[in-house]
Amino acid sequence: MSPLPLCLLLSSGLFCVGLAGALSRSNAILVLLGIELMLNAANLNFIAFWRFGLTPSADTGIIFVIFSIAVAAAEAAVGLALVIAIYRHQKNIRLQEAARLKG
Amino acid sequence: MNAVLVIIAFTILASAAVAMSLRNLIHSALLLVANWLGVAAFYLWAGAEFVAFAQVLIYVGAVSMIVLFAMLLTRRARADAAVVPGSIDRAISALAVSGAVAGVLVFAVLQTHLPAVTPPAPAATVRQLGAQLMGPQAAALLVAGVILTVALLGAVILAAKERNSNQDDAP
Amino acid sequence: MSVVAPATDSFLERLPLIMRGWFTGLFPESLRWLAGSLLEIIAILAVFGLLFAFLTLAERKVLGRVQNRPGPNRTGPAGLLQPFADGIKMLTKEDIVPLVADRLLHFLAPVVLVAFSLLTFAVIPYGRHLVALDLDAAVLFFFAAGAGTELSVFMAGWASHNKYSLLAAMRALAQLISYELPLLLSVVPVVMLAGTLSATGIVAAQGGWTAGVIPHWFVLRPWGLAGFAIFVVAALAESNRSPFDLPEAESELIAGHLTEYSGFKYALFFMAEYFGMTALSGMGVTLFLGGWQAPCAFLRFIPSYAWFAVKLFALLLGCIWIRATFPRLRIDQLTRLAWKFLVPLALVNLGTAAFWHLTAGWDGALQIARWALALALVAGPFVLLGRRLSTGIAPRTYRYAAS
Amino acid sequence: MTLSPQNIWLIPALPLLTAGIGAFTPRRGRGLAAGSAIAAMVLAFALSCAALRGALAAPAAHLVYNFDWFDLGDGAVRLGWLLDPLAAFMCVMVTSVGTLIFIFSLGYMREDENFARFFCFMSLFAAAMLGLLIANSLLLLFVCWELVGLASYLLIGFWFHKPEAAAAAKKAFITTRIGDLGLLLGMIWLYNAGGTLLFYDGGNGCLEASLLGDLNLQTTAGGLALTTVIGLLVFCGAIGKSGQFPLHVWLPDAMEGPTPVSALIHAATMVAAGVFLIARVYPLMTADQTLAGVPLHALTVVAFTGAITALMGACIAVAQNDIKRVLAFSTVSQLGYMMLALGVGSWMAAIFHLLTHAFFKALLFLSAGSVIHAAHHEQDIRRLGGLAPRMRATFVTFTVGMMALAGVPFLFSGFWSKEAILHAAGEWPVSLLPLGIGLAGVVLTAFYMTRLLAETFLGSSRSDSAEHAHENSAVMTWPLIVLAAGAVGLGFIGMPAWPWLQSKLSGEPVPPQSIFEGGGLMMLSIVLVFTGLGAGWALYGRRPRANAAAPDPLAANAPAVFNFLGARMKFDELYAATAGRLGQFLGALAVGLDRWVWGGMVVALAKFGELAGIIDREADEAGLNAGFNAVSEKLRGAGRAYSRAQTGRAQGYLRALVIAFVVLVFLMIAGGGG
Repeated sequence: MSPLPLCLLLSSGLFCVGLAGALSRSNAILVLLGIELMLNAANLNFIAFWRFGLTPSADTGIIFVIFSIAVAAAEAAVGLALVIAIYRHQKNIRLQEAARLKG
Repeated sequence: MNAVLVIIAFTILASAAVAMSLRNLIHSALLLVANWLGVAAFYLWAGAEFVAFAQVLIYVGAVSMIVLFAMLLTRRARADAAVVPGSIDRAISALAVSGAVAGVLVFAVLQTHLPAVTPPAPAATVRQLGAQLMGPQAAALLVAGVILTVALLGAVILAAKERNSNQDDAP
Repeated sequence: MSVVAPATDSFLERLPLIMRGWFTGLFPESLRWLAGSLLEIIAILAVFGLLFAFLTLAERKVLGRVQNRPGPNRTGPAGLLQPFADGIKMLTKEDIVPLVADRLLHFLAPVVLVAFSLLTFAVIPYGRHLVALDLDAAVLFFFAAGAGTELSVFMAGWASHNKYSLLAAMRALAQLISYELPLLLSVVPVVMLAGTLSATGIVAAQGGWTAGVIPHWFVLRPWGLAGFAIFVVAALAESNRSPFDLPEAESELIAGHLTEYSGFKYALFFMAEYFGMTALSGMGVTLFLGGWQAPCAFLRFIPSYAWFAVKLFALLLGCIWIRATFPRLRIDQLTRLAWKFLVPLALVNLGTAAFWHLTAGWDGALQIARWALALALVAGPFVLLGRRLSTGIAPRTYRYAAS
Repeated sequence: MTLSPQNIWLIPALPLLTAGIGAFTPRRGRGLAAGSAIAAMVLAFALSCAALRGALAAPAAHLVYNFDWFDLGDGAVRLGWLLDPLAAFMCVMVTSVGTLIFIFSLGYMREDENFARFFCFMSLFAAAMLGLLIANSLLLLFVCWELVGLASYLLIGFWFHKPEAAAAAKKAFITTRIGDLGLLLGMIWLYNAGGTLLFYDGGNGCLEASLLGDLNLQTTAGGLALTTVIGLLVFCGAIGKSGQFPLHVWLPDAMEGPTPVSALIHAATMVAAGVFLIARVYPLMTADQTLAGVPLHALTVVAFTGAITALMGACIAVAQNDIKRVLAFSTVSQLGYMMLALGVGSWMAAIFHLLTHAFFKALLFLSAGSVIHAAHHEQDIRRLGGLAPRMRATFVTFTVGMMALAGVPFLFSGFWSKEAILHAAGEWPVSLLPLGIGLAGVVLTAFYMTRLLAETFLGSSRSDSAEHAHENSAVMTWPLIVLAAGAVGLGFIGMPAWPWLQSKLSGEPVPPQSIFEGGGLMMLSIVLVFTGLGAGWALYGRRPRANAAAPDPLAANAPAVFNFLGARMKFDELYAATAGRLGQFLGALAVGLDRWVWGGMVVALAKFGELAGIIDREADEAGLNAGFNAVSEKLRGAGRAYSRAQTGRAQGYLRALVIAFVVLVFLMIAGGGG
């Protein structure tokens, strides 16, 4: 089996694991981490297509991954700041309880 | 070549799965660090050196730190250990949903006719990347910078709310 | 490493390659690469292991001299065997793990630390032909590997299940993260001016001499000088060296995240600290002090790795000297220094470097103007920020102590 | 000096710049914010005049400057500036009126602590409107359109500490958004069908004959021509922005903002945008006129909407007691006239009326503001009165504006533009109903304006705040005088005897006609005007009300009608009832389905997801409708029921999202897409 399908399967697996985590965990931080996993899965795809795609000469895949890593970092920072704000507000970080717009 | 890939894939998936199912937050966070290292290994395997190092630097160096900090700051006695009611249903439905997605994705991957040939590893030197980033992608680079700055400020503002000052230089 | 040394090099210069060729020659063709890499690994381990051992000794000696006492001088001639005695002591000590500790992480922390800090040695060019791993993005690799430190510090602090350890770990993390920024920012100008991330490339960019005596090291450029200063300060903080050694200082939170460590694990931490210091100094040499380049043209006959070693030792002794000289900072002064002084200075320095790069074409009177402007750009912010930094720090009031 | 099309972007850029400056000036920097804003407006005015000269040099031509915004796949999204008499005239109008309003605000907002913020928002408002005017692409126009909406939201809610102001801002935003939905759909459809959103692009723009010809060949459901449908969708946007009949509810509430804002919204910027939009895409709107056998022409809808709005606004205005609300509903009805003119095929008349109306409506609002400012924010005309001797300048200018609005013949601009509209309505082949409605509106307009004038300025002061009112400073009176001059003089550039404006707008010379040609209609309308004035005088002027508690003479005669009109024909209640019910229903539905999710069987999930898409779309509209409840008093029931569907649980949303995705993929595969 040529490596490209393997990579794609790997990334889809990672994506689904992250999705399951983001959907099932009650801890906001873990939900965020699940989303990070999904992002990483997307990056895996970019790299895989860059490497085994039809036009590897173009560096677009790598460029895109660089940007997505940057965005992921920003997302993590803001997300965790939000988690801390939630914690300060309701003294725990269960996402189910963070369902009110006004406190 | 594929053998290495399989090993990497196993590392990634296993660490991610275990991390997502552990009760101990810190452990799962550290496992996720392992997972990120695995992803970096994948990049290395695919020949994307720069991205791999960037991944390690940013995820293992920075993101994991923020995550651990947040965990310690929001840690309370049995905050997460207690099984909140309905979490079982949630887990089941989550598994079902992600299973469905997995089915769709795998189906798509297997259905699609992908190029079977493996082209020679393209050389993406840092110089090329720099030229790309500074040339055609300059606008995107600027935007990314702006996004990061704004995100940083926003995070500070969000997290530093109602902080009463100069408590920290008490002996 | 597969470079065949040009015949122009002196015998001493080629010596390592010759030895390596001989060693790998003992193996069949298919295994040579393996043998080669193994050899490099072993060499690095041996050299820096010994260096570590004698560095501890040197440190104690120098500190002793500074404090007007002899220092260790009993074990062996002039105490030369002291490090080995220490090693044996450490090995034979009981390894205590707290009952409630997270055993796995407690064990993992020092291992991870040592592993990562060893990785950093791979990309430093020790000589004209001596680099284990000549990466295209070597500098990035170096700092990426450095990122492991924070992780292990956190592991140690958390796994000990001891509130002092945890608090100290958080403080150590805060310190490491705050100083990671100026460290990287001080490196960026070098990368910018050298136009490459590869260590060998950066060293090559510092080759050449003006009038045969003034080397083209980056430290001799205005921006390089500022960058080097920032780099040294940040590196001291990154490697938990005095005056930034709060995380493990006995007087602060009882040795911090190392409280619950003893015996060999403690030795590992200790070793990793010195490895980190050595690696950072090596990187400093590579980035600013011209790597293995000789200071003067006529001194080229001395092999390159010797020059590298000389510069490295100079930096290390400098670190020890600083430790002996400066009092420890308070945690708030520490962070204040990082965020209000080093980071802005590093950013300004970036601008200076850009200016330097853009005005590369100037010469004659313009050349002088260029130097003057660049120096002003370096000195002005330093003075201003320094004044702002020193203002507002009132003598400390002990709020909770009966005074 | 003239301005070439590729530099025309300077006109909106200047106010935008000052908006930026204002955003970054601290509260103390009042002088900087206001000064820069006014300076920018004056400069923009000069530039607009230059642009107008350039445009008038070649009236028939559409000077465009197009450029690529960004590449999209193989094609590129293109934007551009457009300079033609229409845009130029509008720019001149907006900048001149805007400048005067800004100057007026100097005095009006003096006490306000958020002075700088106010001028920042005002500049943004003006900038968005100017950008909308010079846009040569429906996309760019849409962007500025939404910016106008945003700025109006910020300004109407400027005193957000007042709950009704906040509610009014939300109401304006959401109501116009409903219309914008139609505009967006129309835009997408147009792009899909025509492949370009540029108006004029050297022969293949979406307003040029070749493309419209192609579009005309296509028909959609019900035998409607594609151009008709797109035109109607675009018209939805205009309905929202210009406060036309179904969506006019936000316009009166917009009075909650500071009065200069109301002046800007009602005169120059916001409501004008809708009329301008239709005038801009007029070739598209008229494209289906050539088609035979289509069941409906877009313009017919426009005409009748306008007619209904005109009459309704006038009726409601009769029974309002808040000085600003009267003016607001008069705006609604005047906009109705403009739409009517557009609908009956004379867009020149519509623009003519838009320009004149801008001047005298700004005048009216500013002098009303002057009254309010002098009477310590007393807006109830029953408690005002007797201001004429105390506030000479305001009284005179207000009277001029009122005469112009009422269409008092020959001297005042409103008369000429209104005549032009009625004339066009009279020549409409389809139906004469709009003409009748328009004529009825004329009477009512004259009537309620007389009432307003009499109640406000004549008789005796009926509250001590009115007692102590005195004339405002020159910075507030001078803009009034200038505007009054405009309100008088502007009429003569478009009168039938010398149709300069029309000829310049249309680009080909319009033959001048004597006043007495079609004089019968004019005589009729003049008679009607004086009838209205007389009735108003008889009811309110002759015997001014004695005290604030005295009943309105009209209410005394026909209380039921008066109260119905006074309650603004109960539109808000109607919406609350209908939209509220819808919200409740959907809420219950969504709740039920949400329950299903917890049981995690893929089959059920798939079915849910299939519905989830529909429900989500419905729920969005319900969300918009729920906005109506939020602003009307009927928030409670429907709002809560709807919010039960919004669990606020991020994971639930994510789940729904993913399920919908899975289902979509399944549908694609089943549809043979895979």
